[in-house]
Amino acid sequence: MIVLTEKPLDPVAVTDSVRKDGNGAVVTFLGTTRDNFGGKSVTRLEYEAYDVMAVKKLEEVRASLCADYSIEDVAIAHRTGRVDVGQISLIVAVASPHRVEAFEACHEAVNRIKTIVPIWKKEWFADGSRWVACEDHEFADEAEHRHAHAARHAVTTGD
Amino acid sequence: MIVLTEKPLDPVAVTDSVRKDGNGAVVTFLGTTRDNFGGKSVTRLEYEAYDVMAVKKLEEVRASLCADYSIEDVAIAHRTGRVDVGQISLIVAVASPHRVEAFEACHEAVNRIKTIVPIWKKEWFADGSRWVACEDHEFADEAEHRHAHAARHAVTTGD
Amino acid sequence: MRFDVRLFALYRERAGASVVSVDVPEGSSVGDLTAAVRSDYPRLAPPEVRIVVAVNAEYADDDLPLHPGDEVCLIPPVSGGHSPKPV
Amino acid sequence: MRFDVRLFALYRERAGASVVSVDVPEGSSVGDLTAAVRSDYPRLAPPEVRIVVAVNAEYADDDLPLHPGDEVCLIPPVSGGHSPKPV
Repeated sequence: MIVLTEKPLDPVAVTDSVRKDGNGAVVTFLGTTRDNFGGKSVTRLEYEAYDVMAVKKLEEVRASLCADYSIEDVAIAHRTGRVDVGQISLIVAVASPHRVEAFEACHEAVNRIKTIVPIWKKEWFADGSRWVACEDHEFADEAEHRHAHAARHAVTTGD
Repeated sequence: MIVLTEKPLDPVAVTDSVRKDGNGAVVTFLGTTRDNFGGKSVTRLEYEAYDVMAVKKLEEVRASLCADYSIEDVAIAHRTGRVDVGQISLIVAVASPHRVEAFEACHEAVNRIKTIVPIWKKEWFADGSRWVACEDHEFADEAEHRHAHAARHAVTTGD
Repeated sequence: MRFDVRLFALYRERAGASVVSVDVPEGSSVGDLTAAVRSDYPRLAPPEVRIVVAVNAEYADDDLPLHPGDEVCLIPPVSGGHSPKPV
Repeated sequence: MRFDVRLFALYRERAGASVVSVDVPEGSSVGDLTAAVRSDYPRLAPPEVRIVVAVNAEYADDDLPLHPGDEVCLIPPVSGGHSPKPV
Protein backbone atom coordinates (compact mmCIF):
# COMPACT_ATOMS: atom_id res chain seq x y z
CA MET A 1 0.00 0.00 0.00
CA ILE A 2 1.31 3.42 -1.02
CA VAL A 3 -0.76 6.44 -0.04
CA LEU A 4 -0.17 10.16 -0.62
CA THR A 5 -3.05 12.26 0.61
CA GLU A 6 -4.09 15.58 2.13
CA LYS A 7 -6.44 13.78 4.50
CA PRO A 8 -5.60 12.49 7.99
CA LEU A 9 -3.74 9.18 7.90
CA ASP A 10 -5.11 5.94 9.33
CA PRO A 11 -2.37 3.92 11.11
CA VAL A 12 -4.61 0.87 11.56
CA ALA A 13 -5.34 0.56 7.85
CA VAL A 14 -1.66 0.90 6.95
CA THR A 15 -0.47 -1.64 9.53
CA ASP A 16 -3.27 -4.09 8.74
CA SER A 17 -2.41 -3.95 5.03
CA VAL A 18 0.92 -5.74 5.66
CA ARG A 19 -0.20 -8.29 8.28
CA LYS A 20 -0.20 -11.86 7.02
CA ASP A 21 -0.22 -15.26 8.73
CA GLY A 22 3.36 -16.00 7.72
CA ASN A 23 4.69 -13.00 9.63
CA GLY A 24 5.66 -12.91 13.28
CA ALA A 25 6.64 -9.25 13.44
CA VAL A 26 5.15 -5.97 12.27
CA VAL A 27 6.98 -2.70 12.96
CA THR A 28 5.13 0.56 12.40
CA PHE A 29 6.65 4.03 12.39
CA LEU A 30 4.55 7.14 12.94
CA GLY A 31 6.09 10.51 12.19
CA THR A 32 4.13 13.21 14.01
CA THR A 33 4.36 16.98 14.22
CA ARG A 34 6.50 17.85 17.22
CA ASP A 35 5.64 21.02 19.13
CA ASN A 36 9.21 22.32 19.15
CA PHE A 37 12.39 22.57 17.12
CA GLY A 38 15.75 23.88 18.32
CA GLY A 39 14.16 25.43 21.39
CA LYS A 40 11.48 27.24 19.36
CA SER A 41 7.79 26.47 19.57
CA VAL A 42 6.41 24.92 16.39
CA THR A 43 2.76 25.65 15.65
CA ARG A 44 2.28 23.40 12.61
CA LEU A 45 4.00 21.77 9.66
CA GLU A 46 3.21 22.04 6.01
CA TYR A 47 4.16 19.38 3.49
CA GLU A 48 4.39 20.03 -0.24
CA ALA A 49 4.86 17.19 -2.71
CA TYR A 50 5.66 16.71 -6.36
CA ASP A 51 2.81 14.20 -6.38
CA VAL A 52 3.49 12.04 -9.41
CA MET A 53 7.18 11.65 -8.68
CA ALA A 54 6.60 11.27 -4.92
CA VAL A 55 4.30 8.29 -5.46
CA LYS A 56 6.78 6.79 -7.94
CA LYS A 57 9.66 7.22 -5.46
CA LEU A 58 7.60 5.81 -2.57
CA GLU A 59 6.97 2.73 -4.75
CA GLU A 60 10.72 2.56 -5.43
CA VAL A 61 11.47 2.70 -1.71
CA ARG A 62 9.00 -0.10 -1.13
CA ALA A 63 10.47 -2.27 -3.89
CA SER A 64 14.07 -1.61 -2.84
CA LEU A 65 13.29 -2.59 0.76
CA CYS A 66 11.62 -5.82 -0.30
CA ALA A 67 14.71 -6.58 -2.43
CA ASP A 68 17.24 -5.71 0.27
CA TYR A 69 15.64 -7.29 3.35
CA SER A 70 13.99 -10.59 4.24
CA ILE A 71 10.63 -8.98 4.69
CA GLU A 72 7.15 -9.74 3.46
CA ASP A 73 5.69 -6.32 2.75
CA VAL A 74 6.05 -2.58 3.27
CA ALA A 75 3.26 -0.02 3.35
CA ILE A 76 3.82 3.73 3.29
CA ALA A 77 1.41 6.61 3.77
CA HIS A 78 2.47 10.26 3.59
CA ARG A 79 0.30 13.25 4.24
CA THR A 80 0.60 16.57 2.45
CA GLY A 81 -0.64 20.04 3.29
CA ARG A 82 -1.04 21.35 6.82
CA VAL A 83 -0.30 18.89 9.65
CA ASP A 84 -0.96 20.25 13.12
CA VAL A 85 0.98 19.42 16.28
CA GLY A 86 0.45 15.80 17.34
CA GLN A 87 -0.93 14.73 13.97
CA ILE A 88 0.65 12.08 11.77
CA SER A 89 2.51 13.02 8.60
CA LEU A 90 4.17 9.68 7.79
CA ILE A 91 3.37 6.03 8.44
CA VAL A 92 5.66 3.15 7.48
CA ALA A 93 4.67 -0.43 8.32
CA VAL A 94 6.91 -3.43 7.67
CA ALA A 95 5.96 -7.06 8.17
CA SER A 96 8.47 -9.87 8.35
CA PRO A 97 8.73 -13.40 9.67
CA HIS A 98 11.36 -12.13 12.15
CA ARG A 99 11.65 -8.99 14.21
CA VAL A 100 15.27 -8.00 13.50
CA GLU A 101 14.55 -7.56 9.80
CA ALA A 102 11.27 -5.77 10.51
CA PHE A 103 12.99 -3.18 12.71
CA GLU A 104 15.94 -2.65 10.37
CA ALA A 105 13.84 -2.43 7.22
CA CYS A 106 11.32 -0.03 8.76
CA HIS A 107 14.07 2.31 9.97
CA GLU A 108 15.82 2.16 6.60
CA ALA A 109 12.53 2.80 4.82
CA VAL A 110 12.10 6.06 6.72
CA ASN A 111 15.68 7.06 5.90
CA ARG A 112 15.19 6.35 2.20
CA ILE A 113 11.89 8.20 2.10
CA LYS A 114 13.51 11.28 3.61
CA THR A 115 16.39 11.08 1.15
CA ILE A 116 14.80 10.46 -2.24
CA VAL A 117 11.10 11.29 -2.12
CA PRO A 118 10.28 14.82 -3.36
CA ILE A 119 8.22 15.97 -0.38
CA TRP A 120 9.18 19.17 1.42
CA LYS A 121 8.52 20.17 4.99
CA LYS A 122 7.96 23.69 6.26
CA GLU A 123 8.06 24.47 9.96
CA TRP A 124 5.83 27.26 11.18
CA PHE A 125 6.82 29.18 14.31
CA ALA A 126 5.02 32.02 16.08
CA ASP A 127 7.30 34.50 14.29
CA GLY A 128 7.93 32.93 10.89
CA SER A 129 8.61 29.75 9.00
CA ARG A 130 11.40 27.82 7.32
CA TRP A 131 11.77 25.05 4.76
CA VAL A 132 13.55 22.17 6.48
CA ALA A 133 16.95 21.03 5.18
CA CYS A 134 17.46 24.12 3.00
CA GLU A 135 20.21 25.66 5.12
CA ASP A 136 22.69 25.38 2.25
CA HIS A 137 20.41 27.61 0.20
CA GLU A 138 20.75 30.61 2.51
CA PHE A 139 22.31 33.65 0.80
CA ALA A 140 25.09 35.52 2.57
CA ASP A 141 22.90 38.63 3.01
CA GLU A 142 20.09 36.52 4.50
CA ALA A 143 22.52 35.09 7.04
CA GLU A 144 23.65 38.67 7.97
CA HIS A 145 20.03 39.74 8.34
CA ARG A 146 19.29 36.73 10.54
CA HIS A 147 22.29 37.45 12.78
CA ALA A 148 21.37 41.13 13.09
CA HIS A 149 17.81 40.15 14.01
CA ALA A 150 19.10 37.73 16.63
CA ALA A 151 21.36 40.43 18.08
CA ARG A 152 18.48 42.96 18.30
CA HIS A 153 16.30 40.31 19.88
CA ALA A 154 18.99 39.59 22.49
CA VAL A 155 19.15 43.32 23.42
CA THR A 156 15.40 43.84 23.73
CA THR A 157 14.80 40.76 25.83
CA GLY A 158 17.98 41.22 27.87
CA ASP A 159 19.13 37.63 27.53
CA MET B 1 0.96 1.59 30.13
CA ILE B 2 1.73 -1.99 31.09
CA VAL B 3 -0.90 -4.61 30.24
CA LEU B 4 -0.92 -8.37 30.80
CA THR B 5 -4.20 -9.94 29.74
CA GLU B 6 -5.87 -13.02 28.30
CA LYS B 7 -8.00 -10.81 26.06
CA PRO B 8 -7.15 -9.66 22.51
CA LEU B 9 -4.73 -6.74 22.49
CA ASP B 10 -5.59 -3.29 21.13
CA PRO B 11 -2.67 -1.76 19.18
CA VAL B 12 -4.35 1.64 18.84
CA ALA B 13 -4.80 2.03 22.59
CA VAL B 14 -1.19 1.05 23.28
CA THR B 15 0.28 3.36 20.63
CA ASP B 16 -1.99 6.27 21.57
CA SER B 17 -0.97 5.95 25.21
CA VAL B 18 2.58 7.13 24.41
CA ARG B 19 1.77 9.86 21.84
CA LYS B 20 2.49 13.37 23.08
CA ASP B 21 2.97 16.71 21.35
CA GLY B 22 6.68 16.80 22.16
CA ASN B 23 7.34 13.62 20.19
CA GLY B 24 8.07 13.39 16.50
CA ALA B 25 8.38 9.62 16.29
CA VAL B 26 6.41 6.65 17.56
CA VAL B 27 7.60 3.11 16.78
CA THR B 28 5.24 0.23 17.47
CA PHE B 29 6.13 -3.47 17.41
CA LEU B 30 3.48 -6.15 16.99
CA GLY B 31 4.44 -9.73 17.68
CA THR B 32 1.96 -12.04 15.97
CA THR B 33 1.50 -15.80 15.76
CA ARG B 34 3.28 -17.02 12.66
CA ASP B 35 1.77 -19.98 10.81
CA ASN B 36 5.06 -21.89 10.60
CA PHE B 37 8.27 -22.70 12.45
CA GLY B 38 11.26 -24.55 11.06
CA GLY B 39 9.22 -25.75 8.10
CA LYS B 40 6.41 -27.09 10.27
CA SER B 41 2.91 -25.71 10.26
CA VAL B 42 1.98 -23.95 13.51
CA THR B 43 -1.69 -24.05 14.47
CA ARG B 44 -1.59 -21.75 17.50
CA LEU B 45 0.57 -20.46 20.34
CA GLU B 46 -0.07 -20.63 24.04
CA TYR B 47 1.48 -18.19 26.50
CA GLU B 48 1.81 -18.90 30.20
CA ALA B 49 2.90 -16.19 32.63
CA TYR B 50 3.97 -15.89 36.23
CA ASP B 51 1.60 -12.94 36.40
CA VAL B 52 2.82 -10.94 39.39
CA MET B 53 6.48 -11.20 38.44
CA ALA B 54 5.78 -10.69 34.73
CA VAL B 55 4.06 -7.36 35.38
CA LYS B 56 6.90 -6.34 37.71
CA LYS B 57 9.51 -7.23 35.08
CA LEU B 58 7.57 -5.48 32.30
CA GLU B 59 7.61 -2.36 34.49
CA GLU B 60 11.37 -2.82 34.96
CA VAL B 61 11.88 -3.08 31.21
CA ARG B 62 9.92 0.10 30.75
CA ALA B 63 11.89 1.97 33.43
CA SER B 64 15.26 0.70 32.17
CA LEU B 65 14.46 1.81 28.62
CA CYS B 66 13.46 5.29 29.76
CA ALA B 67 16.73 5.48 31.70
CA ASP B 68 18.94 4.18 28.87
CA TYR B 69 17.46 6.04 25.87
CA SER B 70 16.36 9.60 25.07
CA ILE B 71 12.74 8.61 24.82
CA GLU B 72 9.53 9.96 26.23
CA ASP B 73 7.54 6.85 27.03
CA VAL B 74 7.21 3.10 26.52
CA ALA B 75 4.00 1.08 26.60
CA ILE B 76 3.91 -2.72 26.64
CA ALA B 77 0.99 -5.13 26.31
CA HIS B 78 1.41 -8.91 26.45
CA ARG B 79 -1.29 -11.47 25.93
CA THR B 80 -1.47 -14.81 27.72
CA GLY B 81 -3.33 -18.00 26.97
CA ARG B 82 -4.16 -19.19 23.48
CA VAL B 83 -3.16 -16.89 20.60
CA ASP B 84 -4.25 -18.10 17.17
CA VAL B 85 -2.36 -17.60 13.90
CA GLY B 86 -2.33 -13.93 12.86
CA GLN B 87 -3.31 -12.66 16.30
CA ILE B 88 -1.16 -10.34 18.39
CA SER B 89 0.69 -11.61 21.46
CA LEU B 90 2.95 -8.61 22.16
CA ILE B 91 2.77 -4.87 21.54
CA VAL B 92 5.58 -2.44 22.35
CA ALA B 93 5.17 1.26 21.56
CA VAL B 94 7.96 3.81 22.07
CA ALA B 95 7.63 7.56 21.62
CA SER B 96 10.59 9.88 21.27
CA PRO B 97 11.38 13.31 19.91
CA HIS B 98 13.60 11.61 17.30
CA ARG B 99 13.22 8.47 15.23
CA VAL B 100 16.64 6.86 15.77
CA GLU B 101 16.06 6.54 19.51
CA ALA B 102 12.49 5.36 18.99
CA PHE B 103 13.60 2.52 16.70
CA GLU B 104 16.54 1.47 18.87
CA ALA B 105 14.61 1.60 22.13
CA CYS B 106 11.63 -0.32 20.74
CA HIS B 107 13.84 -3.09 19.40
CA GLU B 108 15.79 -3.26 22.66
CA ALA B 109 12.53 -3.34 24.63
CA VAL B 110 11.43 -6.45 22.77
CA ASN B 111 14.82 -8.08 23.39
CA ARG B 112 14.68 -7.30 27.11
CA ILE B 113 11.10 -8.55 27.41
CA LYS B 114 12.05 -11.84 25.81
CA THR B 115 15.07 -12.19 28.11
CA ILE B 116 13.82 -11.31 31.58
CA VAL B 117 10.02 -11.47 31.69
CA PRO B 118 8.68 -14.82 32.97
CA ILE B 119 6.28 -15.57 30.12
CA TRP B 120 6.57 -18.88 28.28
CA LYS B 121 5.54 -19.72 24.76
CA LYS B 122 4.30 -23.09 23.54
CA GLU B 123 4.05 -23.84 19.84
CA TRP B 124 1.30 -26.20 18.75
CA PHE B 125 1.78 -28.24 15.58
CA ALA B 126 -0.59 -30.68 13.92
CA ASP B 127 1.31 -33.56 15.57
CA GLY B 128 2.37 -32.14 18.93
CA SER B 129 3.73 -29.14 20.78
CA ARG B 130 6.90 -27.75 22.30
CA TRP B 131 7.91 -25.10 24.82
CA VAL B 132 10.06 -22.57 22.99
CA ALA B 133 13.68 -22.04 24.10
CA CYS B 134 13.77 -25.18 26.24
CA GLU B 135 16.08 -27.18 23.98
CA ASP B 136 18.74 -27.35 26.70
CA HIS B 137 16.20 -29.15 28.89
CA GLU B 138 15.91 -32.15 26.58
CA PHE B 139 17.02 -35.42 28.19
CA ALA B 140 19.36 -37.73 26.28
CA ASP B 141 16.66 -40.42 25.95
CA GLU B 142 14.18 -37.85 24.61
CA ALA B 143 16.69 -36.84 21.94
CA GLU B 144 17.15 -40.51 20.96
CA HIS B 145 13.40 -40.98 20.78
CA ARG B 146 13.05 -37.86 18.61
CA HIS B 147 15.81 -39.03 16.24
CA ALA B 148 14.28 -42.49 15.93
CA HIS B 149 10.90 -40.89 15.18
CA ALA B 150 12.47 -38.65 12.54
CA ALA B 151 14.21 -41.64 10.95
CA ARG B 152 10.94 -43.65 10.81
CA HIS B 153 9.18 -40.61 9.37
CA ALA B 154 11.88 -40.25 6.71
CA VAL B 155 11.42 -43.92 5.70
CA THR B 156 7.64 -43.77 5.47
CA THR B 157 7.58 -40.52 3.48
CA GLY B 158 10.60 -41.42 1.39
CA ASP B 159 12.36 -38.08 1.81
CA MET C 1 10.95 -25.27 56.46
CA ARG C 2 8.17 -26.30 54.11
CA PHE C 3 7.67 -24.50 50.79
CA ASP C 4 4.91 -24.79 48.23
CA VAL C 5 7.05 -24.32 45.13
CA ARG C 6 5.22 -23.03 42.03
CA LEU C 7 6.08 -24.56 38.67
CA PHE C 8 5.39 -23.06 35.27
CA ALA C 9 5.24 -24.22 31.67
CA LEU C 10 7.75 -27.04 31.00
CA TYR C 11 8.34 -27.71 34.71
CA ARG C 12 4.62 -27.76 35.48
CA GLU C 13 4.00 -30.27 32.74
CA ARG C 14 6.95 -32.47 33.65
CA ALA C 15 6.02 -32.57 37.33
CA GLY C 16 2.33 -32.96 36.48
CA ALA C 17 1.55 -30.28 39.05
CA SER C 18 1.65 -26.50 39.29
CA VAL C 19 2.68 -26.61 42.96
CA VAL C 20 4.98 -29.13 44.65
CA SER C 21 5.72 -29.16 48.38
CA VAL C 22 9.25 -29.61 49.64
CA ASP C 23 10.83 -29.74 53.10
CA VAL C 24 14.30 -28.29 53.66
CA PRO C 25 16.24 -27.70 56.91
CA GLU C 26 16.34 -24.24 58.59
CA GLY C 27 18.98 -22.07 56.93
CA SER C 28 18.66 -23.72 53.54
CA SER C 29 19.46 -21.74 50.43
CA VAL C 30 17.82 -21.57 47.02
CA GLY C 31 20.34 -24.13 45.77
CA ASP C 32 19.43 -26.51 48.61
CA LEU C 33 15.75 -26.20 47.71
CA THR C 34 16.22 -26.88 44.00
CA ALA C 35 18.40 -29.89 44.89
CA ALA C 36 15.56 -31.22 47.04
CA VAL C 37 12.94 -30.64 44.32
CA ARG C 38 15.17 -32.26 41.71
CA SER C 39 15.67 -35.26 43.95
CA ASP C 40 11.86 -35.65 44.22
CA TYR C 41 11.36 -34.95 40.49
CA PRO C 42 14.43 -36.21 38.63
CA ARG C 43 12.73 -35.69 35.24
CA LEU C 44 12.27 -31.93 35.78
CA ALA C 45 15.55 -31.04 34.05
CA PRO C 46 18.71 -32.86 32.97
CA PRO C 47 21.35 -32.84 35.72
CA GLU C 48 23.71 -30.55 33.80
CA VAL C 49 21.10 -27.77 33.44
CA ARG C 50 20.74 -25.10 36.11
CA ILE C 51 17.17 -24.39 37.25
CA VAL C 52 16.46 -20.69 37.59
CA VAL C 53 14.51 -19.69 40.69
CA ALA C 54 12.44 -16.66 41.64
CA VAL C 55 11.96 -15.81 45.31
CA ASN C 56 9.21 -13.33 46.07
CA ALA C 57 8.92 -12.48 42.35
CA GLU C 58 12.61 -11.71 41.88
CA TYR C 59 15.39 -13.78 40.31
CA ALA C 60 17.49 -15.37 43.06
CA ASP C 61 21.04 -16.73 43.17
CA ASP C 62 21.57 -20.27 44.41
CA ASP C 63 23.23 -19.04 47.63
CA LEU C 64 20.31 -16.82 48.70
CA PRO C 65 19.04 -17.99 52.14
CA LEU C 66 15.35 -18.88 52.29
CA HIS C 67 12.92 -17.80 54.99
CA PRO C 68 9.56 -19.28 55.93
CA GLY C 69 6.79 -17.69 53.86
CA ASP C 70 8.99 -16.93 50.84
CA GLU C 71 7.19 -17.44 47.54
CA VAL C 72 9.41 -19.73 45.52
CA CYS C 73 8.91 -20.41 41.79
CA LEU C 74 10.93 -22.43 39.31
CA ILE C 75 11.44 -20.51 36.07
CA PRO C 76 12.02 -22.43 32.82
CA PRO C 77 13.85 -20.65 29.98
CA VAL C 78 11.80 -17.73 28.63
CA SER C 79 10.90 -17.38 25.00
CA GLY C 80 13.79 -15.13 23.98
CA GLY C 81 16.01 -18.20 24.15
CA HIS C 82 18.30 -17.03 26.95
CA SER C 83 18.30 -17.86 30.61
CA PRO C 84 16.58 -15.08 32.54
CA LYS C 85 18.93 -12.59 34.07
CA PRO C 86 18.63 -9.06 35.40
CA VAL C 87 18.78 -6.14 32.91
CA MET D 1 12.98 24.76 -27.00
CA ARG D 2 10.56 26.26 -24.52
CA PHE D 3 9.96 24.55 -21.15
CA ASP D 4 7.46 25.34 -18.45
CA VAL D 5 9.63 24.48 -15.47
CA ARG D 6 7.79 23.52 -12.28
CA LEU D 7 9.10 24.86 -8.98
CA PHE D 8 8.34 23.51 -5.54
CA ALA D 9 8.61 24.66 -1.94
CA LEU D 10 11.59 27.01 -1.43
CA TYR D 11 12.09 27.56 -5.17
CA ARG D 12 8.40 28.25 -5.73
CA GLU D 13 8.37 30.85 -2.96
CA ARG D 14 11.61 32.49 -4.07
CA ALA D 15 10.48 32.76 -7.69
CA GLY D 16 6.99 33.82 -6.65
CA ALA D 17 5.60 31.29 -9.14
CA SER D 18 5.04 27.55 -9.37
CA VAL D 19 5.87 27.50 -13.07
CA VAL D 20 8.47 29.57 -14.93
CA SER D 21 9.00 29.49 -18.67
CA VAL D 22 12.45 29.31 -20.14
CA ASP D 23 13.84 29.17 -23.68
CA VAL D 24 16.95 27.16 -24.45
CA PRO D 25 18.56 26.21 -27.79
CA GLU D 26 17.98 22.81 -29.46
CA GLY D 27 20.28 20.21 -27.93
CA SER D 28 20.45 21.88 -24.53
CA SER D 29 21.10 19.78 -21.46
CA VAL D 30 19.64 19.90 -17.96
CA GLY D 31 22.62 21.99 -16.88
CA ASP D 32 21.98 24.48 -19.67
CA LEU D 33 18.37 24.82 -18.57
CA THR D 34 19.16 25.41 -14.90
CA ALA D 35 21.77 27.99 -15.92
CA ALA D 36 19.08 29.81 -17.91
CA VAL D 37 16.57 29.68 -15.05
CA ARG D 38 19.20 30.87 -12.57
CA SER D 39 20.06 33.72 -14.87
CA ASP D 40 16.38 34.79 -14.93
CA TYR D 41 15.98 34.19 -11.17
CA PRO D 42 19.32 34.88 -9.48
CA ARG D 43 17.74 34.65 -6.00
CA LEU D 44 16.63 31.03 -6.49
CA ALA D 45 19.77 29.59 -4.92
CA PRO D 46 23.27 30.83 -4.04
CA PRO D 47 25.70 30.34 -6.94
CA GLU D 48 27.74 27.69 -5.13
CA VAL D 49 24.71 25.42 -4.61
CA ARG D 50 23.74 22.84 -7.22
CA ILE D 51 20.06 22.77 -8.16
CA VAL D 52 18.68 19.25 -8.44
CA VAL D 53 16.41 18.61 -11.42
CA ALA D 54 13.81 15.99 -12.24
CA VAL D 55 12.99 15.25 -15.86
CA ASN D 56 9.81 13.28 -16.45
CA ALA D 57 9.59 12.50 -12.73
CA GLU D 58 13.13 11.09 -12.47
CA TYR D 59 16.30 12.64 -11.05
CA ALA D 60 18.47 13.84 -13.92
CA ASP D 61 22.19 14.55 -14.25
CA ASP D 62 23.26 17.95 -15.57
CA ASP D 63 24.48 16.45 -18.85
CA LEU D 64 21.17 14.78 -19.75
CA PRO D 65 19.92 16.16 -23.10
CA LEU D 66 16.44 17.68 -23.05
CA HIS D 67 13.72 17.06 -25.57
CA PRO D 68 10.61 19.10 -26.38
CA GLY D 69 7.73 18.03 -24.12
CA ASP D 70 9.94 16.87 -21.22
CA GLU D 71 8.44 17.69 -17.83
CA VAL D 72 11.15 19.55 -15.94
CA CYS D 73 10.98 20.30 -12.21
CA LEU D 74 13.47 21.93 -9.86
CA ILE D 75 13.81 19.92 -6.66
CA PRO D 76 14.90 21.72 -3.47
CA PRO D 77 16.55 19.64 -0.71
CA VAL D 78 14.10 17.12 0.76
CA SER D 79 13.36 16.92 4.45
CA GLY D 80 15.86 14.21 5.32
CA GLY D 81 18.54 16.81 5.02
CA HIS D 82 20.42 15.27 2.10
CA SER D 83 20.36 16.08 -1.57
CA PRO D 84 18.10 13.63 -3.37
CA LYS D 85 19.93 10.78 -4.99
CA PRO D 86 18.93 7.38 -6.31
CA VAL D 87 18.64 4.47 -3.85
